[in-house]
Amino acid sequence: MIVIFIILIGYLANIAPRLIADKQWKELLVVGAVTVCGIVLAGLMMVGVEIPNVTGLMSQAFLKFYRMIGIKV
Amino acid sequence: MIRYLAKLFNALAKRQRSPVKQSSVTKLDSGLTHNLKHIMDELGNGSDVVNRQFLIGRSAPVLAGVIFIDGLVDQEMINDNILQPLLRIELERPVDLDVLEKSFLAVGGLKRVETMETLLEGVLTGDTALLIDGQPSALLLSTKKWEQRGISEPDTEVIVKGARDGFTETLRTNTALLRRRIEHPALRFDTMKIGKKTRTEICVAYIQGVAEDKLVEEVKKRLRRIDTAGILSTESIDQFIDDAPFSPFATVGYTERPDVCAAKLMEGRVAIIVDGTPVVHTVPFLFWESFQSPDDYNFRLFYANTMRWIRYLAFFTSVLLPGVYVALSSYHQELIPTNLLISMAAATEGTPFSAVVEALGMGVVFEILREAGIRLPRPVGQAVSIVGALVIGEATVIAGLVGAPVVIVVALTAIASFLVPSQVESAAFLRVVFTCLAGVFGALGIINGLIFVYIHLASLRSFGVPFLAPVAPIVPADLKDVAVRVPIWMMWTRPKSIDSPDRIRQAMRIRPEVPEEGHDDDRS
Amino acid sequence: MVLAVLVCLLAGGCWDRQELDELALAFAAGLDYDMEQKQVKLITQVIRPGQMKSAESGGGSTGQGGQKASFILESQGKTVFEAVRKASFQISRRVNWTHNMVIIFGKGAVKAGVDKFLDFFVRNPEPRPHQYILVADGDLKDILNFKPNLEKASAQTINGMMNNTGVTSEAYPVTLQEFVNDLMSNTKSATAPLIKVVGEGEEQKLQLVGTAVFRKGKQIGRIEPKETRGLLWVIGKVKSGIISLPSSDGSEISIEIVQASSKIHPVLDGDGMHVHIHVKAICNLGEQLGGENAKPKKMIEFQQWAEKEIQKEIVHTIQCSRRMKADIFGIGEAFNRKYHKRWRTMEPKWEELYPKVKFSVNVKAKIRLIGETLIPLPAH
Amino acid sequence: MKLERGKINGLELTTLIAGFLFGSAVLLFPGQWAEHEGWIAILGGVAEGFVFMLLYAALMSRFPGKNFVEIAKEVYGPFFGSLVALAFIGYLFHLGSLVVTDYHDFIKLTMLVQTPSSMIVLVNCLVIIYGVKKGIEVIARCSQGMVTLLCVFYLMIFGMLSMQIKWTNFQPFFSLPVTKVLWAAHMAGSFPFGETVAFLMVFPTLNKPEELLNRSLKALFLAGIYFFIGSIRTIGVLGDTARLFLYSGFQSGRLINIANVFTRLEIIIGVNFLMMGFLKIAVLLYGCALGIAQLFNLKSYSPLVLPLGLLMGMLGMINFSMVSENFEFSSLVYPVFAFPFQVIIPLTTLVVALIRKLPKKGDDDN
Repeated sequence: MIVIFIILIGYLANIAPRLIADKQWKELLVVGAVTVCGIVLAGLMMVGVEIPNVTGLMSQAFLKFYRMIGIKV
Repeated sequence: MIRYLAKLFNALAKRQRSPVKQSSVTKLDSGLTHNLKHIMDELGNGSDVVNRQFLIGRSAPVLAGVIFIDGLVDQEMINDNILQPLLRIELERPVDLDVLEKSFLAVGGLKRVETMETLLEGVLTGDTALLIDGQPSALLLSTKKWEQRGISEPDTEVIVKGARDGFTETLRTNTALLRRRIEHPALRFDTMKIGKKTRTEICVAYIQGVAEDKLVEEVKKRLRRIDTAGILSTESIDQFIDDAPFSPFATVGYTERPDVCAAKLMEGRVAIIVDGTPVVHTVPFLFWESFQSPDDYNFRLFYANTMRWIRYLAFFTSVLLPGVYVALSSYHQELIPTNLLISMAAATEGTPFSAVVEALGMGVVFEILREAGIRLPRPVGQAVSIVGALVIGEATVIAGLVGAPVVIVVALTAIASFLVPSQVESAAFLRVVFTCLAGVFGALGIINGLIFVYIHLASLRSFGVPFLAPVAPIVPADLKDVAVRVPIWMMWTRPKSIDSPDRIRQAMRIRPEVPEEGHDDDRS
Repeated sequence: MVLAVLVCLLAGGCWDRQELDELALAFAAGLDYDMEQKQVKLITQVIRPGQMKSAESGGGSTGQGGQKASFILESQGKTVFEAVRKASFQISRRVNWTHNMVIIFGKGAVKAGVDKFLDFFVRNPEPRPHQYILVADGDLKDILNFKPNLEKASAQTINGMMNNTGVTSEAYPVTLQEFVNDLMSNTKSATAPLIKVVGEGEEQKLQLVGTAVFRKGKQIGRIEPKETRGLLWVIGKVKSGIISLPSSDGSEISIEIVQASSKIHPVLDGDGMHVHIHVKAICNLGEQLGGENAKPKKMIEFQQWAEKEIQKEIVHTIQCSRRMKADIFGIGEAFNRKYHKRWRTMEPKWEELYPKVKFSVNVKAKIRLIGETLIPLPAH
Repeated sequence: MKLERGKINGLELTTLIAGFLFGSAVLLFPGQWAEHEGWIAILGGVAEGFVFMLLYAALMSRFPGKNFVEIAKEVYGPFFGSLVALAFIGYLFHLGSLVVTDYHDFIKLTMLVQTPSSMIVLVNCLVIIYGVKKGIEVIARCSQGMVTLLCVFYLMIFGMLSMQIKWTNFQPFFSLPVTKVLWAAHMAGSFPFGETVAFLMVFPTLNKPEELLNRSLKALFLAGIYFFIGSIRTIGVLGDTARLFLYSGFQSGRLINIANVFTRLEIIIGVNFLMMGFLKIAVLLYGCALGIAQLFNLKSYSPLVLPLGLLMGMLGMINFSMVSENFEFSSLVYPVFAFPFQVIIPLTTLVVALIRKLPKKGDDDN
């Protein structure tokens, strides 16, 4: 986990200056946003925060929905 | 950070290039002594500079002088064909260079020069300069002759059948060797001088109409871009024009054999010959060329193909074997046949190190021994290799420092790596990487590593040609010399991946056939 | 950055690494069940590679230092997995199951039902599906402790015997895969060969003594080697074997089975269930003590005898299976394939229906070769 | 402004689609739901995939040289178009993470039990990211060799197992309830065949657009044959126990045993899976990066690749709390969940385009 964290940080540190140098603000914004998402997620997982299992929850929801409309699964 | 370094270098290069090279032209003076003095100063009164002055003519003798550099010239020729006639002149009217040139000097190559620079250049390449008092020009008489190595069989690319001659350090000899093989006028040698100090002569060889013009231009462009103090070997050129400098794989091919070089020219490639090195580089260079040996075309079909496939096998062995061994022995025991596993377990019983460390360590030991064997003088080198083989191999096993399997694996790897000479470097590098990967992730590491290398190879280009062609992208027409080597009479097109202007190499349907009444002839 | 990654990888790396000299290879697993304590008893046979390889091996299994090439670990647990881990707990290395060859069930296990023991071996990635399943007739420990003469560990011996059953076809080797497949079927009853140690002292030897028959994982009976061959005839698994029978003039002849095949035709009509079993056997004349020359006419006679003999074996086996109400041939599945609709109704009470099935066996034997002699040696 | 300059030829497209279809389906072979009639389900799935492919091809032929994001923007106008495109990209991203999950679960179960998930995901993702950074052209080029290799391996395994196939395992025919088989067929249709919707981002790079349908259908049928043979092999060899195993294909590989010499070869199947998984995730990641880049009119997508890839990997790690959940999802929920993205969105796009008479005459070129 920490490795991913380091990579992302390093990547941001590596790419941001170049984008700024080339005055590509939009790129900087998008890339930065995505990377920061990654960093945050990686950080949370690194310190061991329990992240909800997105797809799992979704499938639960679907199954409930099935039962509501009365499909046996 | 690598990118930053590259940027830095570029900046420096620009700064260097910016001041234009001043080419000051100093005309020759009409006074002989002055000229000679000037020349001697330019050459710093070198001990190898010979400067002889003498009188020409009887009635109105003129002071003349010859300058040449001892060691680069043919003394006898100067004595017999230049000095003798000049000293025997019985003319009444005053002589001048025209007269001498027309009726006295028995020398083939002869050039009239006005400027000091051209004169110096000529003298430095082994010509003899003849100056006459009272004339602002000089004659350059080509009297080049120096000691050079004779043509001998190259050590690196020894073959069983086929030509034995190899390139030498002298550019002219090399071009001559090529001319001898390709007698068509379309064979071109475009020369240029690179290196401010060394002024190395570099020759781009190609066959007009067979090699693509764009390609030739590209090569020349890259060569012109080189701006450095000195070129001492082809290798340094190679590093200047390489496509992927940070790749373990070389994208420029080399050969010491005129026949190989000629064959590549015939396929539409371009050769770069550098004066002073017996190695000729050919571009574009594709990955699969490194598995082709002249013998493939000299031997019978089946044997040749078997050998080629063995070469492929050997390359994979030399890259993967240690990694696979590590992965199997320390991750995937379930994949080893039971009896083999028992043997291996029994052999590694009680060895102190893990398989990874063993493999890597023995690998390093092997590299050390190899290096020593190469560098040391022959007899000592053999001694070293014996010591290495016996002591290191035998003793470590007996002492129980490493398991016997590792030694076997490393030895096998080492031998296998020599089957593909032009990929030795890349193999040596990848081997270590794969061993480490296997040590950390087992088979997963190896597979991912392979995919990675595959992508890398597929993304490489050598002078615009995909490095992995004709396999990725697939060029069916060219597989005829990669998957199997088909009979020569079937290779009727030139490689498509290096798209040469005329694709047809030879007539179709020239398959050897028995004439109908051949048997009757035999009987009668 | 790259460097940092590499360092992390190499520093943190090597999680699953298990060097060869860090693992103890299990070759055989003996499973038994203790009814009153509700405990799984696991006997693991672990090998010593050094001794396995050692050239001078006095008396088969003892290598240098008089150490045996294999030893056994006994462990208990509520489940198999627990017992497995306890086995590793007893020694300096982790027991590795990737090369396990045989799984042998003890008396208790077959009484309690073997299905509850097999899940570990199927679920876990380590054990392979090619392990042979056997049932111990007698003490489990003796079998695993047995000193083989040819191999180094008894597991190898059993494995070899299993691969070698073809010579007589009087035992039906079952791999884990097949066994599980049989257990999963509701009607077919699984079978596994019975093994025991016979003889005393130096004359000790392992022997396959018939086949254990299961229903729903519990052993409900056994059939003898001859009957086992009958079973193999029906399911077409006979590889080779010898049929020896008295010739017309009293002299013994023995016929070698070369290859055999079979077809099962279930028929379901008004008056109940019929099953036609067609068996084809190709034989050679292996031995003939006295008697007349091998004329074609004679051969045809032999063929008929052979057919009778084979038929006898089969019928005998069928009777046994009827007695046990155990569908060892997979007749039920044959019905299912052909009469799927009606089978649904039959399936639940198949156990009762099975004995009512009417079998009709017909055997075609063919004698091709008669060996290298034309006439038998004159017998005096 | 074109973001992708690379061009792929027809053969490369075929192999790329084929590899994409093989993807993770090499292991969890579609149609397992319909136990011993999986092969029927496969055929159904191929039929469904055929229809899908026609739909996508129609969309592409209407907007030559444009990928889905551009099309959506043109059809629905900038705002709604962006929303649709975003949903589409989101689907690709999520799908990619699902494949990563399969990848990681498989490795975790069979090869590396104690290695932390992050490491496994990391090594895979790094390779994939490298590939995608090199561009679609390189990936396509690689796909040729990989798919060829796969087919060779595959026939090898089939040959080795063909002795063990019991044809009785397929009887009784048509014994299962029809609904079940149909559902299985739809499962096969949505995974993997429907997922070719991702190629709406790749198709424009084809150098000869007129070949598109022909080439992609070739790939479809290649994959169909592959899965058909696969189901024959798995069912025939494993019989009833096929229901038992999560990776029944892998399990059937473990049964290879020819004279006790050629045995323990299941690793080959693992290798196939890793290769094909690489291709699949690479295509999906490429689609995402390119899509986002076009959504925001960026100059290049390559700076997005690494963070997106790692994000995908991490999402893959936290998708499910357990493998069984994954199984439940892919067997019960996914076919429904994926339907809108695989069918409805492209279909409505096409319909709306037809209604609005898009593209206007004149801007057909480019």
